[in-house]
Amino acid sequence: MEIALAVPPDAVFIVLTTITLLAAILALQAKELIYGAIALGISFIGIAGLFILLDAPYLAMLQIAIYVGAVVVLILFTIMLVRREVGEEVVERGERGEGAAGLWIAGLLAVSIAGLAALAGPNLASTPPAGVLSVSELGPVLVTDYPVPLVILALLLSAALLGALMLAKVER
Amino acid sequence: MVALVSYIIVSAALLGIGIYGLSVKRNAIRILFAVEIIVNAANINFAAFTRYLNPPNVSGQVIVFYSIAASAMEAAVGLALILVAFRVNSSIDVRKMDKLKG
Amino acid sequence: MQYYPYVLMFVVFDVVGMFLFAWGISFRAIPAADSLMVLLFLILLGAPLGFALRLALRRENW
Amino acid sequence: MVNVPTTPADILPFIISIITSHTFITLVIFPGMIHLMLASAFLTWYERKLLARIQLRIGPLYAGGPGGILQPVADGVKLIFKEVIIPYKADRTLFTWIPLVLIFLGTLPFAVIPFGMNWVIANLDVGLVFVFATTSVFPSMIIIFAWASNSKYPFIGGLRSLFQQVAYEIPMWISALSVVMLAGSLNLVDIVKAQSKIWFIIPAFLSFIVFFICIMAELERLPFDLPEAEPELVAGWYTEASGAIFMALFLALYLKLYMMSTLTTVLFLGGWWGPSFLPQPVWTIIKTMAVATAIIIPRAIYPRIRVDMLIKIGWTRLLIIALANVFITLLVINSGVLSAWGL
Repeated sequence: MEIALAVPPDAVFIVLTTITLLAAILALQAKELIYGAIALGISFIGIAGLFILLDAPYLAMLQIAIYVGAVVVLILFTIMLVRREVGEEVVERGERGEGAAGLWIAGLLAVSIAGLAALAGPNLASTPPAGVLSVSELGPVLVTDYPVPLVILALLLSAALLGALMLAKVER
Repeated sequence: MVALVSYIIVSAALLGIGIYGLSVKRNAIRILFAVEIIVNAANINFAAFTRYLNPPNVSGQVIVFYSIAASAMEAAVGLALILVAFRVNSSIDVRKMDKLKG
Repeated sequence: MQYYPYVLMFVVFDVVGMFLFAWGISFRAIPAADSLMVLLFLILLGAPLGFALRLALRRENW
Repeated sequence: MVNVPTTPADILPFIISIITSHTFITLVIFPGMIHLMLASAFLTWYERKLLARIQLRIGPLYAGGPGGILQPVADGVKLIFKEVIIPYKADRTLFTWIPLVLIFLGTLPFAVIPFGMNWVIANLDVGLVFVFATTSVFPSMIIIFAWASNSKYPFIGGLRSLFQQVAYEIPMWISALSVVMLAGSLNLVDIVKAQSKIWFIIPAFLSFIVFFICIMAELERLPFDLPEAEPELVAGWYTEASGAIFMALFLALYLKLYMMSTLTTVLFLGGWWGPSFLPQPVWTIIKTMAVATAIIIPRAIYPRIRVDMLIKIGWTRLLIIALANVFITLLVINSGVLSAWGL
């Protein structure tokens, strides 16, 4: 006998969204930089969950492996190298006013985009069309349809690797 | 089912959080966090729109692939820059990075 | 600090690995000429890998 | 689908139907929780006993059962009742939560690892990448734990562990790529099904070697156990852990050992395939135990290598071999040698 684990996608969506947004805010506001990095990782995991809801499981795994597995490690490592700064989030005079201004700009932008989207809402699809995106479709599209970006990506990766190494190298 | 609009609203909220961090924070690593959050907001949109196309198409997912790769590289170079700035200035406060010569 | 370059290389090759997996699942469905593109991708990455290893293995750089 | 009970008389049949359902059994009993706890407890005893026998000692003896097999239970009881000492100025939240997260991460991959044709919890299409994504979260958790204990030896051990896992993760993935190319799928069930005629250890022998060395390094086993080098670093990144926290970390490490052995079995040793006089899960477990033995034995034999040598080997040798192996696999598949086995 089989028990269907039927959780409504709406509930999953709401939970994931809450986690993602709260963790993103925490990433910017946590006192310790390390907590910020962990919150950033949690936020990325929430976004990976959104990708799973959007039928892109490979993308979700990519997100976890690259962001949580690699970028967060690099960030933690850098934080530990510049350790003297850890714990002292610079709060000086004037930050208050700037904070309010930044909040205004960001809020205005977000509200306007969301408002536009909500206005256009009736014209947008409310249910995803039928049809499944399978993992094995990704490879042919990646290689056959977009071969030039692949080569450019190789150049980008090499440039980033060499650039970062030459930057971090000690000058003598 | 979840409507496309809700994904756009989530992504707009993430973008707002990112812009706020970008404009207010002084710690260089926090600014990097903000940039990553903005990139992720864009990625959600790509994945959502490509799913709601009729018929669904994987091209949007491929764009997210490249976007994730590019932002990982951006984090690598950005953190190397932060290391250099720390070595030169012994601080990662962006307001103090006002020397034109190391 | 001595091992910082390896962490950088990890980030780069993480990305490469994920791309290779996406190609590897369905490479039977991909024409051979297009698979050459992936080989080109790998070969293009070989040169900076060698250079990065040379930089990383020199103790006085770090 | 089960109807939710409305009258009190229906509750007992409802509970029985839940307990006997396939989902519940796979989730809780067989590839799930109870089996994992038993297996990792068994592995702690097995490792001690095996090492003792190799070194001509007797090993655990008095805890009851044949050969002291109840030793893990005694250890567990002892560790739970010991005082948990959290170092002064350590980060209490992270210090207590990270071990739980590590156990969770150790159990998560078993959701997609098949023990038999139907003995799998979730038949994901991206199973292999799921396993890799979960294992790639380990290093950051370890470095955070090492940082949270706010002490020098754990921090050095944590950094070493980070470099080591980071250096060996990439060759591991890329050597597993040749299996994916042979099977044409990331679904672990499909990968095992593709091995019904020939185990992948034969066409992909080179990648098996690379993969095996890499999992030894990922698991921090000798000769790669630098993160917990006793003469130098007391006990590595978990030096400060005590009592229940130590038990949780230990459990997570053994779960990881079990997970990696199972993964090797599934990817290279044909998973559940074997003569049919034994049921499928038994074959998986037998092969897994063989792999675990092969991972444990070097601990009694080999000395440990230096940290710079370790990282150099990982990046200059194994990565190059793994990349070259992709080309070799490509040639082997295109040459059609394997068509006799339906690959």
